[in-house]
Amino acid sequence: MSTAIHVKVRCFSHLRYAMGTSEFELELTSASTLADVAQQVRKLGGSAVDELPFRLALNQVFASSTTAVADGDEVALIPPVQGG
Amino acid sequence: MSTAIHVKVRCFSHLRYAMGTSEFELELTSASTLADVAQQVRKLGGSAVDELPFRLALNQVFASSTTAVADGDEVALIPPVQGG
Amino acid sequence: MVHTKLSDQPLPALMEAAANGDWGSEIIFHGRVRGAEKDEEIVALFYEHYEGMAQSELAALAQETAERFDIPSLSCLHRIGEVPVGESSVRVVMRSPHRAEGLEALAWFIRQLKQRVPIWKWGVRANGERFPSPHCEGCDRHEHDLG
Amino acid sequence: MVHTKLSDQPLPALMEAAANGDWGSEIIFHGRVRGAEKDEEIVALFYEHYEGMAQSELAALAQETAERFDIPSLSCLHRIGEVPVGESSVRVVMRSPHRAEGLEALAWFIRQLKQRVPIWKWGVRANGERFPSPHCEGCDRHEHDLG
Repeated sequence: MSTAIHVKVRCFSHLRYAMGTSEFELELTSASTLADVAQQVRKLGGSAVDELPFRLALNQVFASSTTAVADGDEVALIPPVQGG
Repeated sequence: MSTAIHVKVRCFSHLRYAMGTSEFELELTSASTLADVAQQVRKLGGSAVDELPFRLALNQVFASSTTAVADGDEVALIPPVQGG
Repeated sequence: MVHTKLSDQPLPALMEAAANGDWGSEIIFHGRVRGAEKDEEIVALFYEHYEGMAQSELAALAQETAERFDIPSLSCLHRIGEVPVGESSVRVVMRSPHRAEGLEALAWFIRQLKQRVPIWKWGVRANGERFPSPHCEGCDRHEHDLG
Repeated sequence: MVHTKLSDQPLPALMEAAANGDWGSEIIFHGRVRGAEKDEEIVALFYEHYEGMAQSELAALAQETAERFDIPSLSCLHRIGEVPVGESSVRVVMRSPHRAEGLEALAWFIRQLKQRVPIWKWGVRANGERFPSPHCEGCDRHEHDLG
């Protein structure tokens, strides 16, 4: 039996533009990973985010998509950065 | 029949140190080249300049040792430079 | 000695370094805002950032660069928010015994900054409208993780 | 736009560049006098130069660098005479559309300067005595013409 967890998702740049929001909450099952978050985001965003590349950060640190998420985590979708 | 010419020789850094002077005049035959100037300098300087490397400049421009010199020319002995 | 900072203010005047007989090389890089973004004329760039992570990634990168290239003094200031055309959006100051390691470290640092510090730019048109910059510098060179 | 100068005065304060929407990269290099010359402690370096040729070679090198790397703005100031430990003996300012050509041009320019601009350094001891610097930076890398 799996309990629901909630994570905060933050979107930047092109993804924020495509999602129409900079932040939202996502409900997942307790055994979820960052890959599951990404999949949910792509489902929510639909065609607008289909072509958009992004990396994932968990609690402000880059993390691989196999990393598990926990209740209360902050997940960020990081499009290719453009500083400098 | 060759006429004598005179060139001004300028010495810098290690060479000035070894020659004990920064400038002197050299008499050469009119068909002389920079190689002849260098040879005269090495003769004058003796063992003090034996080991010292230098390039040659004619009238303030680097020149190859086969370049002919003329009366009144300025020849400079340029040890490895050390600017910067 | 590593110092990094994000700021929404114009860069402060460059300070002359204190005399230090160990550091024979000082290299300063300014990245300035150009008047066109992807062929479109702009009046400014707007720098968006991920508050918190932008600072921590920048600080970690500076520390990593200093260790990797043995750089005794590295400072990086990066502006966020709107930066008018012609002004500097970033300043890097690299001080080291010799210039070889400084030049190498500078090139590496900026390349890394443009790949991992979560800052993004938007073009700003004369009417104030912002448009997202369509490509990142690294897009041609490396694959992006599609999540 | 190329500017070069030899001067026996300390370098002037760095001027902020005028806003220019074409030049996205500004790289400034300061070569500073280190406290030891070939393992001997010094208080200053004394820069000897070949009056006339040092200026003309430096100017020619700057022009050549600007053309070779397509650099729109290159300035180089080099000090002559005595320069105390910790002060800058040379400043190079390279402004260009992108940093890649600026970094390349800077590295090449300094390497060339150290091979062909007739300037030499002498160590200055605390008692004021000068001693010639025993080796040039390029000695290991290229054969010197022995005349």
